[in-house]
Amino acid sequence: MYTEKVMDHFTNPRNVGEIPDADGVGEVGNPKCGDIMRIYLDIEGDTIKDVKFKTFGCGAAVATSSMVTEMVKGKTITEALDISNAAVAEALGGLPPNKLHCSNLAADALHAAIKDYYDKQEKAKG
Amino acid sequence: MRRVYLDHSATTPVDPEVASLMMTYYTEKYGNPSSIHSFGQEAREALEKAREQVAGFIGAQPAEITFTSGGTEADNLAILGAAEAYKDKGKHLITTAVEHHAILETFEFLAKNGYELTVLPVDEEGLLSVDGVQRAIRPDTILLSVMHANNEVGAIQPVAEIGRLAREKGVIFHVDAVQSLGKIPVNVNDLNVDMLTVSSHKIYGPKGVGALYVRKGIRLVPRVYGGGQEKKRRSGTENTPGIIGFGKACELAQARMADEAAKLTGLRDRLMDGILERIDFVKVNGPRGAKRLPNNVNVSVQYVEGESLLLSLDMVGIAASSGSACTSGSLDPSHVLLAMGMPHEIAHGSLRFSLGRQNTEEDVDYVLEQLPKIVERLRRMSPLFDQMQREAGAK
Amino acid sequence: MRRVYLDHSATTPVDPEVASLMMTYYTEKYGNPSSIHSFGQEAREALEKAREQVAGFIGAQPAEITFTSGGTEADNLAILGAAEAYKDKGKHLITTAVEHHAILETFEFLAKNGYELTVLPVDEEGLLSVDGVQRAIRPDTILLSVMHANNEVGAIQPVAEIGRLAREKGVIFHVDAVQSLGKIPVNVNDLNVDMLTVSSHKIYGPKGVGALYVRKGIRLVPRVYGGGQEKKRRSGTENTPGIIGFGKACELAQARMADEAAKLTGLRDRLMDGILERIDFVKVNGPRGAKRLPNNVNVSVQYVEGESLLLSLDMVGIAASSGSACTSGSLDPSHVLLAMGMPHEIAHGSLRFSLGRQNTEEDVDYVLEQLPKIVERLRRMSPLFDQMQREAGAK
Ligand SMILES: Cc1ncc(COP(=O)(O)O)c(C=O)c1O
Ligand SMILES: Cc1ncc(COP(=O)(O)O)c(C=O)c1O
Ligand code: FES
Ligand code: FES
Repeated sequence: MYTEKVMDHFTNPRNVGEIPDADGVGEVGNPKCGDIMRIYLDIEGDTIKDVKFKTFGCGAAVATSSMVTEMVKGKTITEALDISNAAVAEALGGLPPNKLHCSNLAADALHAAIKDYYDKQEKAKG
Repeated sequence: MRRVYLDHSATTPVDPEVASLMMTYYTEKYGNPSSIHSFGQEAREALEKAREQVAGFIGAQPAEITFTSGGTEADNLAILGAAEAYKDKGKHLITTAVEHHAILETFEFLAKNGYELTVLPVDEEGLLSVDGVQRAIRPDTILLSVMHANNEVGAIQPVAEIGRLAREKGVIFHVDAVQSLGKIPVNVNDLNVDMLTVSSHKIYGPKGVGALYVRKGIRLVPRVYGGGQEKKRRSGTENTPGIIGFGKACELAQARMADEAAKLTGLRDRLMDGILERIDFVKVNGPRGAKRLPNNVNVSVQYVEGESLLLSLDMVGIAASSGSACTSGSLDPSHVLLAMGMPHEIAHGSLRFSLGRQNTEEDVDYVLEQLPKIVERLRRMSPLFDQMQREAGAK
Repeated sequence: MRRVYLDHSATTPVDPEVASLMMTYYTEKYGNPSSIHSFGQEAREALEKAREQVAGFIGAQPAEITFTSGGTEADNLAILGAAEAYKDKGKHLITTAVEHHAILETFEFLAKNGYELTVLPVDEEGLLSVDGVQRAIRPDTILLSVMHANNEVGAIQPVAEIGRLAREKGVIFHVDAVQSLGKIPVNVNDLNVDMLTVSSHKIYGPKGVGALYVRKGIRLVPRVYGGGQEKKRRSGTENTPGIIGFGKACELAQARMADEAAKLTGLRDRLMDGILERIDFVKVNGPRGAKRLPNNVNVSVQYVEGESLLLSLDMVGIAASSGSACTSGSLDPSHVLLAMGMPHEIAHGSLRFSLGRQNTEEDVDYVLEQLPKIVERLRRMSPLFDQMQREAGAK
């Protein structure tokens, strides 16, 4: 059902956890099946220094979370914003058709965390 | 790696004795039972013996058994065949919210095609109320279908009482006994049923074979047309090796049922109690004790998701199933758990272990050793568990 | 006693290689292909491999294959499913007088339920005229079904030409290829078909398994409701061991077909010519040469009755079949022979030998040794033969 890559990320998820006082936190729920994903970002200048996630969801949801954190670590915010749902699925060697929506969770949570970072910046500026 | 199969409600291995009997009919006694030569006649005899074995197991007459390609087809034949045959008497149908899809989807099809359907609710244990059935029956009700035991939570319905009621009111009563057969007594007379569905691959027989019991006198419009096999009720060259395997599986199940049920009940309770003891925030789904199938364990593990549990269990060799939205193609959680009033989040973390003939105490203990570690790992990953603990801490 | 099976058009033995593969899936890899654990996944993979094998054998895409419980169910699904799906486009249906009952009875059912049916005649060899098909097609014709090769007389229809015509006219074209598969090339593209029925137990696979090819884009309303297996076209737990056996049988047939067809053609002609040589008043039914299936021999032995012939042959170990009224439950002689314009008396004495993979020249010679004696014995008993001889003598 799942590719080896998916199973690898599911079994040994990278970057599980949370970042206390993260610069940006994004949480999204999957309206299709009711799953939840939260992503924490540690940002320095323009660069994502650290990233962690927590996910309540299926194998694909866990694997896409793990994958997306691996993909953005060390990247600039602009690069991170370019990561699409399809790119995450592709990086995992593909997902079963009825699980494609799960990859939305990962990219959406990432983008939500970046938005949260910008919102906090705005607020700090006053 | 140890492999522990705990998904016997999904399907069972074929008993070796059954399989080797089937082999003979695949490769040596392969005649078409409609042929008049000896190849055909030896197949015909074995087929009719199988009919006796299946009939004998459920207290029916052989002539009342129609073989089909499985439980699903038998359910379809019962519902669609009777609805069509009796449509002049009325167009009201009754079933329950916790039936298998083979029943529910079939009724839904009729509801979209000129019939009126009442779907009865169940209580939080998944059980039906006989009173509720009584109130639902109308003068134009022609057909009532209630499953004997539920495939997900193992709830055993008060089928005999409901059957008495149906008979009083002149309503045809169909029972899906796919999950109960071989685990608890199934007798068409004791249960007061008019039609009853059974399936071979749930009782250590081959897949692709089932049967519909139809009480003498009940009319059915067939669903498959052709050579007129099975007394015109179900055309198509008979799957003789499969049917013979099913017959043998019934014979074996009949001989072993009492012992097996006792053993399975012990394993069931050991597993259920063990899980409750070792893992926090776990809820048992379905009734406990005698109203539950001897081989069914169903629990909701809060704050984790079912498919992730299944995958993690599979990685240590344990095969189970889940009513989680993510494991079902449809992305809705189990309609059975929802009908029992369970919130989506909790249905999401449901886990079913269904025990079988080969399972041992060691199998159960292996699950009890592995499951807590898996739940812990997944909970560490879960934003919901976090949140719950923080909220608990804040209090 | 020597046992010679010559009824391969009724059913075939399962190839030992197929049977032993199936065993593995009955007793070891028994998972339900819908389950996400490894038991389920290994079954799923094998099931999808079988789909590729079946598709590959008929030049289709795997996604265009729907597995069913046999040829009869596939025929029903094709006809009833398409008639329902396209009823808004028209209600005229066309088939032929020599189809299998799985087709004819299904169309008859529709003809009684609001559809209009044209049944095309055949010539004295059992062959259809393409012109006749052309004339029958109307603007409201939605579906045309023609068998590839006839199960009784082996007549091979001009299916490719008819398919071209159907496509031109926008009529859905279904072909029953149950008898042709494995004997002559069957390719859904070469034959220009939209739907095509195949059955496993006619090609050394297990009984109770078949498939319907449905060209991408063609709509079908399902006939069985439930868990939504087979892309919602055919619900019910998949008969994985059976399907896997069917896949393997296709693979074997594909590899062996050319050689086997040559061998069978030789045996066929040896048997047919031998009978004509050794017995008087015998008539070959169906075409000779390339328009006949390589494995079919069908003769009418005048002045004797088919069932008596079959019983006598069976007593010396030879299994054959007959289109006699007495062998059919219905007491009407074969509708195929009648459609070919054969008088009742002659249809009565018809005899079909259908050759198979295991048959040898010795088998054929054994029949040629036994049959004349049997015919002689029965004719000595026959008042018709008497009469004929008296009348001949009188002349
Ligand atoms: C209660 C119930 N009814 C019907 C079925 C369908 O039977 P089958 O799998 O033989 O199609 C099943 C099993 O899948 C079942 O559990
Ligand atoms: C031409 C033809 N169509 C359909 C069928 C029915 O197939 P099955 O026996 O698999 O139901 C048969 C054989 O019985 C046949 O010969
Ligand atoms: S997150 Fe539920 S299906 Fe993937
Ligand atoms: S003579 Fe008995 S059935 Fe024909």
